[in-house]
Amino acid sequence: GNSSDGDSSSNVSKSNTDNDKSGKKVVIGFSAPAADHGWMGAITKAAVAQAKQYDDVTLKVAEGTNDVNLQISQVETFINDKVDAIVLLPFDGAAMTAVARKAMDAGITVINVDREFDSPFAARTTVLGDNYGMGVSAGTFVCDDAKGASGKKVAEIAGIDSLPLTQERSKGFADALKKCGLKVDNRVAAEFTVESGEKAASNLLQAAPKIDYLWNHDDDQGVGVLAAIKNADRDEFVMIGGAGSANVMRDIKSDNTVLKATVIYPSTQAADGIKLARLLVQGKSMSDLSEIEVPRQLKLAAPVVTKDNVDTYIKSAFES
Amino acid sequence: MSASLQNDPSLTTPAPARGDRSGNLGIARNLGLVIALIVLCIVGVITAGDRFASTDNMLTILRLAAVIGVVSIGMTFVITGGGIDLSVGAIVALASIWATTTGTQAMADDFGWIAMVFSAVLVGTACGVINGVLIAYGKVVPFIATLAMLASARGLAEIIADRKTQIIRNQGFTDFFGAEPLGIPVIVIIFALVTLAGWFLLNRTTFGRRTFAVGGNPEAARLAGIKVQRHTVYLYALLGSTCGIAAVMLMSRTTTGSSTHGTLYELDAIAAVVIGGTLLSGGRGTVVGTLFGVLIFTTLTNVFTLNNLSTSAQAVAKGVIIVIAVLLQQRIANRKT
Amino acid sequence: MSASLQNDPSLTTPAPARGDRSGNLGIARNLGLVIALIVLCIVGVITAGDRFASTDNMLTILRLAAVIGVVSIGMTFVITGGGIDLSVGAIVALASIWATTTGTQAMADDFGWIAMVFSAVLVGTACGVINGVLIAYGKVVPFIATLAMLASARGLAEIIADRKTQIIRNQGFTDFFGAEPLGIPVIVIIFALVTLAGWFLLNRTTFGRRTFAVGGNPEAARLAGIKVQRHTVYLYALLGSTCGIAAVMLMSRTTTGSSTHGTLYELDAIAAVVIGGTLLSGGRGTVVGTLFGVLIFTTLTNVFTLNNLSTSAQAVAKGVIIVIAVLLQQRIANRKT
Amino acid sequence: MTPPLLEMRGIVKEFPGVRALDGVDLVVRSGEVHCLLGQNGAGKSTLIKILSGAHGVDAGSILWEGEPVTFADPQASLATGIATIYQELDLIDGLSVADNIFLGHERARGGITRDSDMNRAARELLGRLGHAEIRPTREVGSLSAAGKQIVSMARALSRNARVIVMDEPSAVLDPDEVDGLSTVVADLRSSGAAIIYISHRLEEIRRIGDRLTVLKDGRTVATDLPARDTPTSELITLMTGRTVSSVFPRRTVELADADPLLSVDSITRDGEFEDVSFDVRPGEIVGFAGLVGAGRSEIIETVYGARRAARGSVSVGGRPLRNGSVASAVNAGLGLCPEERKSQGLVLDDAVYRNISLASLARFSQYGVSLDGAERRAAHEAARSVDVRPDDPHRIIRTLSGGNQQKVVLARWLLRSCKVLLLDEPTRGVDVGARAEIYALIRDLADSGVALVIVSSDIDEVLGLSDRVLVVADGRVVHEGPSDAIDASGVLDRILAEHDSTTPEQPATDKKGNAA
Ligand SMILES: Nc1ncnc2c1ncn2[C@@H]1O[C@H](COP(=O)(O)OP(=O)(O)OP(=O)(O)O)[C@@H](O)[C@H]1O
Ligand SMILES: Nc1ncnc2c1ncn2[C@@H]1O[C@H](COP(=O)(O)OP(=O)(O)OP(=O)(O)O)[C@@H](O)[C@H]1O
Ligand SMILES: [Mg+2]
Ligand SMILES: [Mg+2]
Repeated sequence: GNSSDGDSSSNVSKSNTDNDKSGKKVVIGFSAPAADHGWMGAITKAAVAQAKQYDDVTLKVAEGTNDVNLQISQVETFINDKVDAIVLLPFDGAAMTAVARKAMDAGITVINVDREFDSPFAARTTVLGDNYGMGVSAGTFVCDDAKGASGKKVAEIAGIDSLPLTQERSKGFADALKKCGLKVDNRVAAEFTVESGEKAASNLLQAAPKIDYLWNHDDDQGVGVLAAIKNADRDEFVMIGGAGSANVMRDIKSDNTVLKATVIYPSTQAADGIKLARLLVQGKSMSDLSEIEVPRQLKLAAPVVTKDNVDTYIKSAFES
Repeated sequence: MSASLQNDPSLTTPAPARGDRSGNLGIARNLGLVIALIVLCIVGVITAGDRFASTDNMLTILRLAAVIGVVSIGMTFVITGGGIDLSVGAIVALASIWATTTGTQAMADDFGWIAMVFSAVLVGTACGVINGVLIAYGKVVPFIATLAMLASARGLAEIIADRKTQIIRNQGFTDFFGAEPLGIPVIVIIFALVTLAGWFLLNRTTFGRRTFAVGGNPEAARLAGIKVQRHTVYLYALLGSTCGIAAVMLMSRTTTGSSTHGTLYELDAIAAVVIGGTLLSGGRGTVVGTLFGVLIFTTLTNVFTLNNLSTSAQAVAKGVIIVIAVLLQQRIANRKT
Repeated sequence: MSASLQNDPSLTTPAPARGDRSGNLGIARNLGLVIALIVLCIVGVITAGDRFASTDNMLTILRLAAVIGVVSIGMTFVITGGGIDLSVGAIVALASIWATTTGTQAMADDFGWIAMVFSAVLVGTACGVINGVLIAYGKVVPFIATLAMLASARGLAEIIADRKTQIIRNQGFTDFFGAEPLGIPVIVIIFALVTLAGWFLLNRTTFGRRTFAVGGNPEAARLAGIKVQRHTVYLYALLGSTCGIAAVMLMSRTTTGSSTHGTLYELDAIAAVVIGGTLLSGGRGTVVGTLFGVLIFTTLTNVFTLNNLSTSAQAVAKGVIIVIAVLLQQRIANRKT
Repeated sequence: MTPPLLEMRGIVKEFPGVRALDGVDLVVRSGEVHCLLGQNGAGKSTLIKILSGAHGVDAGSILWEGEPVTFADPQASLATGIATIYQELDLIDGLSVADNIFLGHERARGGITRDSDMNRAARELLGRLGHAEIRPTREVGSLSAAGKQIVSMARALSRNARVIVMDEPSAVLDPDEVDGLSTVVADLRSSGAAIIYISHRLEEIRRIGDRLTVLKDGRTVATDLPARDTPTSELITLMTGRTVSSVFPRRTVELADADPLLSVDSITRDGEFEDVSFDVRPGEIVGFAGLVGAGRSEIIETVYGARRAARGSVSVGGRPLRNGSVASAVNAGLGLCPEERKSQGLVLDDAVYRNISLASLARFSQYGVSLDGAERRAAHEAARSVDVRPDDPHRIIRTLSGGNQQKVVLARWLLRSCKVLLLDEPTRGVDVGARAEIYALIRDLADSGVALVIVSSDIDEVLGLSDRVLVVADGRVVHEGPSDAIDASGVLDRILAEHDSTTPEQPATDKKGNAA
């Protein structure tokens, strides 16, 4: 993310329908975990940028936090403020369910983003990235590339291990590998940050003298992983990224690193959340669909980006 | 003299409240905090008007303060006793997990939700005892002993929960702690009770007196016939049990137990205690001060949220405000003496 | 007696090495650490064989130790001087961001990469000075002052970087710090130099002697005609500059500057220093001990990863091992006296 | 005539709550030993702290050779040529003896210390003080009070100042050491330096001093008195405003020959003391005489369980105590008034009454809830009985004068009604008037059936108070007998005899040395 002007407006989408015409004023509260890594930072930025597109939307952004207790009180504050809608990316979906329900009961439209509540009544609509799917996509890519050759060594650098989403990604990856008789030989967890990626990778590369495939859950920590790979000058394997940052897409495009592909995990989820919140409050529908009502759940796909299709995705990629 | 603040505070700082009783000094000490809090509230009203001043918002602040508040009260004892505990957050996590395992919840279905409360407090106390024994008898530096507990407890919590968030099914539990008799949330009531009990224990009982002595001059306490080591264990056990209570409160708030609960509580709690006027070097502590410390921090966050500042800006502002508050307090206390 | 360990160690613990000079005690003190490290290595060899014993792996361990190591050396001075600094991680982040802004990088293109190094160290030192002044002259408790700096510095870093990871384009920079003269990575060499300098400064100069005095008994130091406040500022400035150096090393490792760099360095550094035998209450500190402390922690993680343990298991094991190591050390030190 | 070397005029110092100095004048000429007298809390230490730049001054002026000077900080004073030995030892435990001596003016080239240089110089200074046995590389923390006192003196000498201030240097020293001290002071004087000397021991002042100034309640009540031939009674009246009979109260009730209450059976701690046995009957006072470092403190600390005995046993009323357990000693009714008030006795940042009641908390509580009123009243009572000044139970100990702090420690143990009371240097730094009252109290305790053990470096005090005296030298009891059958010189002879029979170097010190 060197280019400071590479701002997130590239992530703002228009539906070129009368839906974008301004309507009744909408106050939306937004709360997300601490932006302690690139993707989460991008999420917030995209949401803010999206809201700026509409002159009828006022967005209240609460302090990003990893303390559920604090995030709950932020939602409580939104309820006190009687906002029209809340776009909520919970630090922990289950933990935020109760308060989200309270908001719904108070007649506020709650949009659940990325980390799912454990009750259908807690949100009007849920926008999800497909974490399990991410793992599957990465695993399938490996299988296809390995062309059935067995005995390939596969390594994995996960994100924050204590998050459910990390568990899902790893599960998807393992399941997909199983299909072609491969398994994860070495696994380390980082913290989604460049530094932690570098640390974890340096140790991993020692632990595994020879690797054929390496999946790294997050492209921001991936910058560190690549640095570590360079420090250890290793290049005998193919690396797959995750989330799909602009840096990584450029690397894939230029094709001069071990990084050959990345699995997109949309950083526009919150932005979409804002869009939907506005539509719902204004009683509009998603005119792109024949369905009149905004659907209850959107699961965004987790496509694999390679040299061949990078150009189609690079413009919507986030600057980590 | 930084050093002196660590070793021999009274050389630079005006003697802070030894107990909350000790006459004008005590007031002078807390006066700074009171003013800081009032200023904060004024800012809140100016910037957010009724959105800040509303009863709902006040209750929101108190609810937020309750959990970390209970931990901070316990922390006040340990720090006054000359120790420190970095493992509080991890203990909260472990307790919340332990109290929400399928096993415990099954028990709760038979014996009522009290079983969950019981096991949470029990686990918390147990961890505290381990800390205390390592420190008092094993002579491990508190910082290291509790750092080790921090790592172990969280790790254990993750293993037990298999990193899954454990949802509480027991309706009785959520109903009881979710209730709001006379419009006051139960967890706020718990916070109030714990604070009162803490104040009484520290300022009106021999236990409290021993705590001051042990923190102020352990050797003198020992020669005066106080069982310093045993008392140290009690102090950490006490903190552990407050962590257990905090875990229960957090469980009721989130309707879950999770290995990620209580992240960074150690910093928040210690900060609240120290800003309250308790000395990290031990021998002086004030429960009332801690209460103010907690309220100041939570109100700060609340005011920020109401004015939706960007997260980064909030961080910067927070830092600056803390320093200003403390400097202000210094001046006032100095004037008073 | 936890308390006594906080207040007056010599009552309970065998007087630890004041400097690394002071005879057999010094050795006894570090002997525990040496043994702990050796045991770790043996475990490493048994469980991971050549994967552990290889030169590559040794270099990996040293590379990992280097960054936090440099910070820990600086931290040794502040803690020996009776202070504490929670803001080191944030300072590293801010320095790394500052040194990699498009502005600085443009400068680097004109004046060479030294411009980046220079600005990183400058920013670090500046932050340190602010800490020092707040603590020494503003009389803000070190814990609070540096906690505020932690919040502000990270927030500022995020604002400057707009939360983006700033990639270093300057080839000269990456080449220089990436180099490995005689197979030894430059950053490892830097670590070695900083350690040597630190040892010399603490044990062979009046500055070091006064650091012990200021930490051990600030009032006595003042009466002896030492400018305690100014010295305190120097100590935090020193730590700040080492943070700047660490930032440069981290930048070269990751080829980036980021507001997330240095997360939780405060805990790691303090832990390394304390386990090394420096007293949190000030007055006694050892650079060699800190070096061992850092190596032990890094080797631990390395061995874990080689055996690819789950993160949770690692946490639990880490906690247990730390305690055992310290207890072991206690016994040895006690036997020696 | 040339102006006096140093002149302090109308010095005023206010502390929150007290006016410590209220217009004090002091004139010191070069080549004289000027003694400063006054009750505890009179303002002596405060005055010299102002002179040394440790405290700022609220009003008044300081003239140096007639020129007005201001001492903003200790440096200024040191630079002018004033070195101070403070009453509360001001050394850094973690640093070596040499480092402490040269702290602030280290021998260094370009910031790099020259340790061998400093060690040599330190050895030479300590030699001058007759304590060559204290090794310059030894950690100061491992020295006893006396050892530290010596080091502080060496440090003052190292500054070769023109005025050397000594605030109660002899408080922790025994007669032997005091002789050494007086010779040192003599050469200093003859070398043209001026010495300001503070002490509560009048006989000492007669020996060492030339002129004296008396302070009372922060005012100069008399100055320019000849130190040698001003009658004691006059001095005491000047200081206290009343007449005090400093003679030791004779016992009134006859000592019943009951079974021993405390019996110590051949306890030993290697390197400190060997095979010490003694009994104390109810109502009896047993005194321990000896030179500093003899190990008397170690002995009674071991009896109290604060140190674990290697061999031997202690029993109270026939029931043996658990070795190394203060708790069991306290339960059996023992009390120890420790030697070092700061490190072992006081919670400095706590109030006077809370310090006094610390050992009796159980007595002032019901079901663990403290009965604050009763506690404060009783503590205040005890404080009055030993005459703690100012008479304010809420004062923070740190703000009390040295002697008054000592009284607080003593009061703690008078309040706790013990069956056996061990007193280590009970009157260290206490002024003449208060001392007499304390002697009376001790006597009353004994008469009421309490068994007492008293350790003191003031041999007359030991002999005067106790029924039986044990003379300790190098950790061995070299004499035991009724105290009226021996006099001070007799005690010293016994000790010296012991010393001659052993090596000249203090064995105790030597052992400590190896330990450090
Ligand atoms: N830091 C302080 N704060 C408040 N009061 C103080 C402080 N230092 C001394 N005082 C008060 O000043 C008065 C004089 O104290 P000072 O120590 O000078 O007495 P002193 O003559 O040295 O007594 P002693 O013979 O016991 O040493 C005492 O009443 C004491 O309580
Ligand atoms: N003047 C001194 N120089 C060096 N070391 C000393 C000196 N005085 C005491 N020590 C050390 O301290 C130890 C105990 O001394 P301490 O003063 O407690 O003995 P003591 O007989 O109780 O003397 P007192 O109670 O009169 O101070 C001795 O074993 C000795 O090693
Ligand atoms: Mg005095
Ligand atoms: Mg003694």
